[in-house]
Amino acid sequence: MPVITMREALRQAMQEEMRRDPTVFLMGEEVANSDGAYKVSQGMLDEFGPDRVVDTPIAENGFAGLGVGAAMAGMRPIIEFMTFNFSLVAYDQVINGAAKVYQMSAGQYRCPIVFRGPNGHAENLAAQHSTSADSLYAHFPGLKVVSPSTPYDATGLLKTAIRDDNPVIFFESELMYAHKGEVPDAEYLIPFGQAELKRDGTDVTLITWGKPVHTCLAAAAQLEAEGISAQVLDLRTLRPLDHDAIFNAVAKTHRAVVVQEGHLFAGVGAEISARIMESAFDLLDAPVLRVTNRDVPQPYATNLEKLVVIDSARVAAAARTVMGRS
Amino acid sequence: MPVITMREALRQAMQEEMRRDPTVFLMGEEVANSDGAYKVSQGMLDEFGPDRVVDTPIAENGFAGLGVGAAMAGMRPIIEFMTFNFSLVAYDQVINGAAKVYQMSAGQYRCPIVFRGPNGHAENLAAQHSTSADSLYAHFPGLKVVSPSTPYDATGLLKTAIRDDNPVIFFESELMYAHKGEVPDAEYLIPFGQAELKRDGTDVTLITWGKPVHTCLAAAAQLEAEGISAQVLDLRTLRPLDHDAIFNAVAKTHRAVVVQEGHLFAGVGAEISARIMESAFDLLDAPVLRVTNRDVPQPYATNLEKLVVIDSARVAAAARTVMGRS
Amino acid sequence: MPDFPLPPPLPASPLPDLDKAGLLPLWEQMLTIRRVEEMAAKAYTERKILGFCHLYIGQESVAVGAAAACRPEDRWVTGYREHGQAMAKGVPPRAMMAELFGKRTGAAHGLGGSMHIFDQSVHFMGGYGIVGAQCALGTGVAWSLKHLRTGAVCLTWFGDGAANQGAFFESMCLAQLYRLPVVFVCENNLYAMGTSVERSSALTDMSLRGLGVGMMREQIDGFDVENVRHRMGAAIEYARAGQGPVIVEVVTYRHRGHSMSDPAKYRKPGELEEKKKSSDPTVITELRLRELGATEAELAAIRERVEVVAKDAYEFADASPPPDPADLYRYTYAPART
Amino acid sequence: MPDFPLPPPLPASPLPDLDKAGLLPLWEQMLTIRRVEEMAAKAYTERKILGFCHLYIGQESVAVGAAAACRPEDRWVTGYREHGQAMAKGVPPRAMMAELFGKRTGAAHGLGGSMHIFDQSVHFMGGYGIVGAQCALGTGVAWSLKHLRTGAVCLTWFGDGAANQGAFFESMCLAQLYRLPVVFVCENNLYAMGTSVERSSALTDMSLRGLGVGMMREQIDGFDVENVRHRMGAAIEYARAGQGPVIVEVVTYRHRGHSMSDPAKYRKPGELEEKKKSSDPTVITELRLRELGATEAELAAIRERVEVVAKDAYEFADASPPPDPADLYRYTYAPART
Ligand SMILES: Cc1ncc(C[n+]2csc(CCOP(=O)(O)OP(=O)(O)O)c2C)c(N)n1
Ligand SMILES: Cc1ncc(C[n+]2csc(CCOP(=O)(O)OP(=O)(O)O)c2C)c(N)n1
Ligand SMILES: [Mg+2]
Ligand SMILES: [Mg+2]
Repeated sequence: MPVITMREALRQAMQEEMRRDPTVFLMGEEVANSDGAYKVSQGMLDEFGPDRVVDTPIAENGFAGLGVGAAMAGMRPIIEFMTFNFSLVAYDQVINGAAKVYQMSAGQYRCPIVFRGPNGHAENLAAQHSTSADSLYAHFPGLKVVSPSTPYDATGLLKTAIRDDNPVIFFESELMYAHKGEVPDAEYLIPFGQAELKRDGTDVTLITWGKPVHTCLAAAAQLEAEGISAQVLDLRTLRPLDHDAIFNAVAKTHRAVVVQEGHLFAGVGAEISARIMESAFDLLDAPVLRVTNRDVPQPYATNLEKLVVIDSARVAAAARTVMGRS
Repeated sequence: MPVITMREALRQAMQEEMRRDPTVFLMGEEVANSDGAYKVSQGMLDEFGPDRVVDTPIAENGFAGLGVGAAMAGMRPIIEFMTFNFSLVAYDQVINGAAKVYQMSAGQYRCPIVFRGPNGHAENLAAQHSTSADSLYAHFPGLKVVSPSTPYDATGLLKTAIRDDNPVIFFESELMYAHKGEVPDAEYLIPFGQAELKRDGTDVTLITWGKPVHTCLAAAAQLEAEGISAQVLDLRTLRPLDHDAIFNAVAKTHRAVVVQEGHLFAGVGAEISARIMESAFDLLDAPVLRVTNRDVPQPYATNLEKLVVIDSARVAAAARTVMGRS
Repeated sequence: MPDFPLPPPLPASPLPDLDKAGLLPLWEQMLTIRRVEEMAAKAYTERKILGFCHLYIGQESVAVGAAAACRPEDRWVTGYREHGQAMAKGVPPRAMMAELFGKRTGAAHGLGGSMHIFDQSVHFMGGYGIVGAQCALGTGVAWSLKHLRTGAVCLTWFGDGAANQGAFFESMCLAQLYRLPVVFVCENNLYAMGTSVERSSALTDMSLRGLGVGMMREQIDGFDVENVRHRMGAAIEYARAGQGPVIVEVVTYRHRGHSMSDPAKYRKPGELEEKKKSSDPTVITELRLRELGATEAELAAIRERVEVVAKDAYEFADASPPPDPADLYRYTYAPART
Repeated sequence: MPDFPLPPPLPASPLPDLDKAGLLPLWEQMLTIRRVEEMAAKAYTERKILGFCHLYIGQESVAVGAAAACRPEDRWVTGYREHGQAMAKGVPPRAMMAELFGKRTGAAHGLGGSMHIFDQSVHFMGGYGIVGAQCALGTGVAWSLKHLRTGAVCLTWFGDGAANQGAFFESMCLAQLYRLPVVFVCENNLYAMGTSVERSSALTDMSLRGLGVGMMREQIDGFDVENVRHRMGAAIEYARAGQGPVIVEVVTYRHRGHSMSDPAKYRKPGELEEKKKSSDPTVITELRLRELGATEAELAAIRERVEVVAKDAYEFADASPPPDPADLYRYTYAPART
């Protein structure tokens, strides 16, 4: 199987879908002439032309809403937010527009649109460029929310997202664009709502999604050396959530840690933890713990930043705690 | 003690603070000439004049940011969102501006601002006018988040909010503006971070804030008739959160239900539930349950709307479940 | 003379003038909208309609004149004061009224209510409640109309108050840059809730907002349905020809409160009475029809028909069943097409 | 002739022309900004500065000219390309550079970094990273300046790309309505990242955006620091006099990439070289100084001083300690004042 980067995997998904369906188009800042701020759309302008790979002015609220309207009127936009930090100026169009129009119109207008781009912390970008927007979108019915951790998942999930007739929030990560992995040439799709065990284990489940999957895999390796067998459950989609996979994992290990980028308070990690409590309380041998960023705006300086963001040491420590080993 | 309505209680707080401090001003749509869309600021234009009670054009992102800048430059704005639904177009200014500027400037610029207005569902307002924004704001460090349930609390907490040197999100409710309660003439403040037991009980704790406090009190009355003694803990502020009060309540009843308006997924209710798990797992005799709106956009028709929103019957049912009585 | 480019004036109307036979249906539509909304007002006081309910009474000429300049395939996107626009575009009074009543037979099965009327069959694309936000949706609809080569145009409606929203401005930037077939129709009814346009904006002709992006613009009198039809016709055909968007500000006036519970203390004394006398679009057109030779009998027959339609809409809505509880979950996510 | 009001032209500059002694310090400031940023570029390649780092090289005349037209109590609010503005407003090169290095001695103790320079002592109110959002903050600062009767003005800086943001538009609406003492300074450096202004906007003079709200406006040449000082002086004094806001578009050019990792393939071939030759503000002012009689020795002395300052800033930053870990929690919430 070819080994490609995450950015290539995302591009492959968009290219395949744009070849297949002439109503799909990509729009965002710098996506055309400049190949995308993170080069995800490299070469796509040449292949699809300026009507289908479209540079925008810096007007996220406007072009997010433009995408919603275009979707209602028969096309299938992929709207790239240069980063999801900037989606905050477009928040209303996504929440009050995309997420609700199918319901408000009693099913007369579908809204097949993908909002994608890097989410969460990168490096030394300080307070305004480090937002993890997971819970801001996953909170709302009407949206589907996807967060792949590997090139393979990225291709399969993005293709599914583009074909879905609902608005999909698709989280990528600046720090993962160069990650490599096997992606088949042959077409495949990954259905939404299916978590994947990225590593098997018997003692504790690390439940996570997106970039922290790698943090958890590193932590699991550390823990193995200490004799703790940790499995890593990658949720892959937050809406729909694969509740069965979570339940089964907890039923197996009876101990779990939820690992989440971004802020703690009412984050997606809280939802996972609360659901485990609600459905698997009697199966738990220890309380579910959460590992998230520290509860502060992201600072610029490296020494402070490192204190804020999650790392494998903190994950491992939490795992030890739920194992009663700390 | 005088008995006044919630809207009068809020007005009293603003009036007292504006008399006390000439840098405080109120700005928002319809707050001046029209006395506020919900008449909260009735008469304030007459008392304080158009420089301090200021009507705005419909430009929430602009005037929210204007407030932040004004706060940094030495005044203390109270920004009224006609409803928090409309704060979604101003989301960036609150999250990336108000919440972060004190940190980004390393403490050089304080941002003493209150964003207030009705939050959550009213009646028959459909999908775009029924958002509960609690988790959207409580998620972020740098903000304080307040949600009173009685006129007494409203006055005391709003005065504290106006004097606080940090941005405060202050949630009111259209359906509570006419609620009446005792509010002393003599000045008082209620500190942030102090929950209040609005009803005592021994079997189960209903943990809530804002409008659902009344739903919980009604449920507790119902439950009493069935021989279940429910206490109602009103959090009053979500940031800071009175963790000790939650812990103590759970330590007493060993059973809890979190009752929250708005959407379930990664709502503030999830946070409370997860925290109880983390800190009081061994004290729990049953899993903490959540009662929230159904996971759909709010519909217009009354029969559907009633299915969506929380009510005392659902709260009581959840309480019975955690009591093992269902 | 300014040292920068100003857009040229909009061309003359491409539409022929209307004779009596052409004008009578427009008058009938205006009356229908008026009477259906008066019935709605009654239903509101009976608590059969709940929540917000923003009446269009006084502004009927704008929607009806615009509709007379549109083709059926043209799309409309608008705000919450949309009953009149919906009916002008072809939403049946029954479906409209039933939606206000929150009934299963409503245009949106009772899920949307007054602010969210939708009817795909006549390309009425909603009814939105976040002021100004619909401008971006309309721009996007125009994107698809252009790229799917439909030859259709999107009319994007909003109010004078909405013209202060960033979404409106960004929509203008995008529409002009991409030369989209969208006509921004700003209905300036002089108030945004209780705030007069002079109190909300330093310049009160909202079509001037278009100057900063180089957009074709015009401010027009909105009380005469024929004038609206002509000038909207010019704007629509400009956009349809692929020349780019246009912003038209239509000066109008609402006779009722902002929503149903509005004491309307913000109007100048006598203003409403004066406007009703001088600028009621149904009266203006009635006078014109008489000039064109319409007889008392012709007019009375129409009045009667309208009465029947309005009553029928009310009774239909009243007798319809509430929404199916199963609809609650049916429309959160669209299922895959099979 | 247009059938609507256009704002009159800005009055002539209230400032006297500068002689050699007056112009020399401006040249020195421009050189200082240039050299400090060149040092920053070096430090970036050494990975002593991380994250984004947007250099101002080529645009120095704009900030320096504007500062020369300001009073110390005037406030500035700006975007992330603010090193030059910060230093022009009075942020010491040491504090600036140390902030870029993420050091405890930095203007924001290392918490903000390149995009978030703050210095209350010289009323430099930041450095913001959400394009256009700062326009609203600047408008609010002006609100307080007006209502606290300070006599000060707020300069609110942004780029040609930012002029497409709703926050900018809404800020104009509010500032004009309330007649706030704010000058919106749009630095049009022809590009927003890799997108040229022709590709991002149908009209490329962003000061025209002001027309729709009736704001005083002007587009000016930004390469000559004296011209900037004069025209900004006119704008600032108009605002200071309480007449209302002004929007000034300053045409300029950045010599470096958008941030440090920008291959800059978007420029026309030869464009950068041509601009460096024809429009380098430090060269333009140097020529002017020679016309005014500046000697080689005078200029050389300044060059030397600048070199010392820039090196010193680098060394100071390099030698400074990293932030105090306790600062991590210290600045999330402001404590009550005691
Ligand atoms: C973003 C937003 N802010 C505020 C409101 C509350 N609101 C509803 S209608 C309205 C006035 C709108 O006035 P205008 O645009 O002139 O339209 P009109 O009602 O006159 O038709 C306001 C402030 C809203 N719905 N959305
Ligand atoms: C709201 C938002 N969208 C996108 C970005 C990413 N971004 C940073 S700078 C920039 C270009 C801004 O160009 P311009 O306003 O012309 O300023 P310049 O960089 O030329 O000084 C973009 C798109 C951002 N920071 N914020
Ligand atoms: Mg209006
Ligand atoms: Mg630029």
